[in-house]
Amino acid sequence: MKNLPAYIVLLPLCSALLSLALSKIHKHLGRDVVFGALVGSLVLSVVQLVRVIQNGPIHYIFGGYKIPYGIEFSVDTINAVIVIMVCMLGVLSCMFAFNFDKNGDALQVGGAYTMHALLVLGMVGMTMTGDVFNLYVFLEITSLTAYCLIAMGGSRGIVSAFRYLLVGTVAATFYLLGVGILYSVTGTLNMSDMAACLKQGNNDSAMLMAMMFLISAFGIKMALFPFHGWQPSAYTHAHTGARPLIAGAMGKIPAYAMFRYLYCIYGKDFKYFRYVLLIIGVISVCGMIYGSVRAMAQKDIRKVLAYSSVAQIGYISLGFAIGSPLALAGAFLHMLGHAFMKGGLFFAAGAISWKYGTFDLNDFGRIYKRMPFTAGLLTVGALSMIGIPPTVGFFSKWYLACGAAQTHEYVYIFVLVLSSLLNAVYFFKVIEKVFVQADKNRKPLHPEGKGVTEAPITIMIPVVTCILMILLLGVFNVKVIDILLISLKGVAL
Amino acid sequence: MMTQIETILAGKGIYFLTLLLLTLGLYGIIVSRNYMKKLICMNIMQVAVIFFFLCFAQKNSGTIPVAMKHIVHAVEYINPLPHGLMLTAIVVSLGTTGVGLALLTRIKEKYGSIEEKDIIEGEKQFR
Amino acid sequence: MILTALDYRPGIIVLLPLIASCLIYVLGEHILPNYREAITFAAAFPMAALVYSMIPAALAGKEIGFTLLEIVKGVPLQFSVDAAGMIFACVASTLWIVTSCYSIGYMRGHGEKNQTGYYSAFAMCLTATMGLCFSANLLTFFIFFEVLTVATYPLVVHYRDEEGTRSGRKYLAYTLISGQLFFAGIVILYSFTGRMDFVPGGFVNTGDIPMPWMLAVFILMIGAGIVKAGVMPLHSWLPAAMVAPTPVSALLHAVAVVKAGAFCTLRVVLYVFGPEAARFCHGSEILAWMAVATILISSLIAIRKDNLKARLAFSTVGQLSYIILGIAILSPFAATGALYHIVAHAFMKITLFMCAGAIFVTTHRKNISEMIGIGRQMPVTMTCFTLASLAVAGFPFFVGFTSKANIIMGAISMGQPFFVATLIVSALLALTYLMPVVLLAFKRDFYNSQFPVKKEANLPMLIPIMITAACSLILGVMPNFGLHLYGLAAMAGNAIFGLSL
Amino acid sequence: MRKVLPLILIVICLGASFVTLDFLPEIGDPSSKPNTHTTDYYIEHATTETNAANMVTAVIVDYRAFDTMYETTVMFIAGVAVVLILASHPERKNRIRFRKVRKKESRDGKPVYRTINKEVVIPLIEPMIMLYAIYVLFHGEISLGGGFQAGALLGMTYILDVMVIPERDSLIRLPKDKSTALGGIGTFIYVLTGILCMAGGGVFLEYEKLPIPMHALEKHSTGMLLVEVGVAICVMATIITILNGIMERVHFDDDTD
Repeated sequence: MKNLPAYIVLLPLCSALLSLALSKIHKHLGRDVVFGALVGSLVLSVVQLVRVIQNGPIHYIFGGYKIPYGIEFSVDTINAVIVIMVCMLGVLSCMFAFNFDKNGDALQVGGAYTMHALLVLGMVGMTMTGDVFNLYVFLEITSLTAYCLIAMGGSRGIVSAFRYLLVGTVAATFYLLGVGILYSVTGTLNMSDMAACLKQGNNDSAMLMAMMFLISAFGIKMALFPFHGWQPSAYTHAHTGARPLIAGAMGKIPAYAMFRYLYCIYGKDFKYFRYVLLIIGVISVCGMIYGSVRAMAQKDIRKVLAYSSVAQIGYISLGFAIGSPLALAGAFLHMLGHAFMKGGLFFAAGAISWKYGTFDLNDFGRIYKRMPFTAGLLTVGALSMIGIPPTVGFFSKWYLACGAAQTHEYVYIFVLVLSSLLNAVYFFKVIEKVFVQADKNRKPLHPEGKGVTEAPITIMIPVVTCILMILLLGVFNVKVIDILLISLKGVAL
Repeated sequence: MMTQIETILAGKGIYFLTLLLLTLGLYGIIVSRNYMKKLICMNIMQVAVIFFFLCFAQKNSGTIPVAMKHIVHAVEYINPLPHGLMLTAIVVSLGTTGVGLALLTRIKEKYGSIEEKDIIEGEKQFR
Repeated sequence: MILTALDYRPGIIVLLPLIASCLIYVLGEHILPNYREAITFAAAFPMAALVYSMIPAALAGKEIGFTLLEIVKGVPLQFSVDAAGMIFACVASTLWIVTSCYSIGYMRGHGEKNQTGYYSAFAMCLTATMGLCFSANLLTFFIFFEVLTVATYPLVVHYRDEEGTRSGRKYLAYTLISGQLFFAGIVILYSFTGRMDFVPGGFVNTGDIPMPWMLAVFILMIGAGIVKAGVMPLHSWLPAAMVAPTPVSALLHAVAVVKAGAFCTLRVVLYVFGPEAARFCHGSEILAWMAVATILISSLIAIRKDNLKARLAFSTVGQLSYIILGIAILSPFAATGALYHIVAHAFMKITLFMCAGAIFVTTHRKNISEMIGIGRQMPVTMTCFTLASLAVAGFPFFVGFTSKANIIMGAISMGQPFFVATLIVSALLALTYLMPVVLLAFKRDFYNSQFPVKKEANLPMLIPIMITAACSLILGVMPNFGLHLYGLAAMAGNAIFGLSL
Repeated sequence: MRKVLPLILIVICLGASFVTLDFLPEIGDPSSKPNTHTTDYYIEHATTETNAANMVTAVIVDYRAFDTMYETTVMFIAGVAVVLILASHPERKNRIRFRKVRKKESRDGKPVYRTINKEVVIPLIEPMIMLYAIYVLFHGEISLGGGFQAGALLGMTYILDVMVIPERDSLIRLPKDKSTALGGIGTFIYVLTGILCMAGGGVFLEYEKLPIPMHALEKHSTGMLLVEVGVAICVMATIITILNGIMERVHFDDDTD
């Protein structure tokens, strides 16, 4: 069991590599293997979390070399939790994607699931790795698979993917530049070693410069406010089967990486730390408001959700900007919660488009009569986005606000309030459409056969799981926060 | 004065050049209206960073990092690590460029052009 | 709150309507309406019984309840029973039965659509209300407060039409904004004091929070309460919500929502800040003057309304401000009166609304000017209406008198003659806007022309009306009848101000 | 405006880079941090620990082999992505057609010898390139070379084969579905090497624990070789895949035909 972290990344990797070969045997064999591997990763990641809680952080060094020389996976409670989140969303969206691969040939089906598994792998790897350059490689795996999955969404998908490719490569280049600067003053690539080296030397200006590059790199990748330009069209036009995963998890992982740099590598001893936090705080606040305002004007549910992601990512980075343990825990809780909210809302949107082939909000009139669970998910997800208890959105907001109050940054509390009110404006619009607006004549694309009243079981499982996760994460948030705080205590302000 | 400039240029001038290359690439990405040109500029950026990394590997009077019997000191070999890293970076940039070109091919097919304004115009016909 | 005895009854009480709500939502369309309504009653009767069973303990001053789990770091989700919560719980659980019964008559008599959603959301409102009653700390309270906000929304937009949508939006705008500000207030308060639990007499010391902040927090926190209670500059959602079916209005105005607002104000002012801190930061003065203004202005507006439900709505706005005023006077008598007015107003106003609904279902008339002579057709209904109107005006031997007398005594004891005058004037105004309805209804000249035959509403509607009208009379004569509600109110009032009985 | 703003950006960046010059190490300074902190270890221990004279190879396929595994995966992804974006359902008019090689059999009745006869030369060159590729592959850890280069060379032979003489059937046919699968399998060989190490009781990619009866240093060499073979296959397959991808086209759901 000592190879646990390795197994978690190897399972999806192997399944992805063999998926195309297996697809030649049978069209769906590759996809089933990928699904099985993702489930395996999920189980293992849960085991890993249990072990991390019991025995403390895991440091797994590939090749068995000493620490700054080999590549290390360092798993503490925070990233163990995030890995579970990614794997879970990966499994759910893989299951969900079963319904959207009907008219591809073996190559396309196998290729799509290859990309799917590799996207999960890239995100898991980015979360667990303890090596700055390894992070870059995983970042590129994540990006390349994402470009491909977005491009598979159709004619607008390719343009969105191309724009994302340009911007994403700029981000990767900036990241590499930041790493280069840090490498030039420390000579190491291992994160913990780098943190130790940076504490010794007087490298403040180099660190500040690197941090500027890193913030813009991760800002682009997580679609933080001034860098979000690629995001709405990419989320909107991605392949329907992959959209929940892309929108749900992809923005969070660079955010976690940013946290890693801010708090684990730089730490509070960094001379300009306050200024950096202030910058992040300001852009998060702008993003929270801007994203919500833009989301109000949209008529396409995908666009609404995409712009709302711009706002919600702001919550996470706001937590980083506040920096007290509770606020950081709140940011991570929001990361987990938002993955299921946004993923879930895209599951719901996907379910509706599976059934009626539409994403237009105006076609959603009283859809709850035909699809009660989907409507339930839309409602629960929307309430969670606004921050109504007992959904997880409220509790993450609570911790963020408490953290802000602890550090006496009351402005942030009011920004949170304002942002959730703005969220309410457009999410209640969605709820209004779903429950109140008059019925439109919608023709189901798929006949309602026996047993299939709402959508096939592979769509319903993700939908119901997301509802449950939003509520359970909300009600039992203290357990999550306790787990997160084990690792956060050492690094927070 | 001149000698000062000379030492700075000799010691650190190359960084200036790589950063110049980087900013040129960035400028190109922002300014050019042709997607192919954007892709080329993106490549320029990547190359700039690769140069930037390789600068750290240089050692005065160092030789290539292949172990030889008569050279024993670490000082005499140049730094192998950035070279290894940049091999990865090159492969990544190759992959990115490949995907980008494939996308461009498709865009050209779909929209009949790779000029930004034509594409924006063409996007309206798809949902 | 420090609990003296572990008791899971509050939790079960909260859980019952929640289960009912979920069952109705999931099964509602697939089972017969009779079974659906049976679910409601299956939850309502045991719930009421459980609430009543806790009265002895509450009267004995025992703090019973339990901690469910830690809902956020450092703050538990805790339920406990105290006198003030008990009063509200008694009222809500009793009136749920009554309103459910009435709803059946109304909904069927009127052939409404979306009944499943209606009953489901109704039960959800009761969950939230019961949670509010038994919350032992601010966060638990806030959670149920927000649930109530959301659960009421489907009721407001019940008709799914243009107007309903518009008032739904208005309702949400008011309640969500105030709710979020409440949230901010709680967070800031928590960061300063580190405490959350309700204590009779409050836990905020005057030195805990620097002065400008203290007032700001006070205003943020009472904001949510006074919006829900419809205090004047923030009342306009309430008349707009009148588009909903009458049982909903009855619920909104008499049982759950507005009372929750008043109860919220009570908890914040008297159980969080406490009389001293509230007086210290001048928050109570602001609150009192707002209430006074509301009482007078709303009564004046009510006189001019022709639509019966609108008139009653403005009457509600005024009556709720009695409670707010009672709280803001900060004296034991006034607090007792305010608490008892929750009971009083519930019974009076629900009678009036149900009468209005009965008239609407039977004759399809909404406006007072069309109801001249209706007393002939519906004598029982109109008699009940008369009783309730007198109670609202505060006639002796009616339930409204007891509470108002207490508030007036409180105002006198605090040396506030203006408040006393306001209360008396408003009683007269109440007579002015309610008596014409009664007088017109029994106008003999029109008996035969418009309403020739005697035709009451159906029984499920009539019986609740009679019960509540009878209650408002009986409780006026014997304030402690049955549930010892007055005793509870007095207990709460004394506990807040640290007096022993 | 569109041109001015970026210009300002450039000026700012260049200004910032002047500041940057301040703390970056001097070029060629042997005592700078990146040249000492970890590098010394690599240089001093590469030969003794990994049995590879080429330190760059030692770094990329032994010390940081995990990175290289994903680097190979990136290649594989690029190949699959190109195929997914471009492949299948060729639209006739959009297919890239290679110009028909006009056979200049003769001019004025005489054979033309002015250019090299491709049909003769290519079959001659191809085996040599392949041989060279294999040499590069097997000598990667000793001298300059490695899997990437070998794979590129192997792919090159295929490209030469297909592009220069498109009419002729090449030695091996690798249509896109096979070549993508092959790319996956190539990378899988790499992964399998690591898994074998785990099977031998070590951590992932700990070559010393390979379950084969060998000397520790020899195990390192064997591990590296296996890994390089995997890389070479993947790179070759990817190059072929990209070629295949360019030659055919994808069918999207909203395509008109």
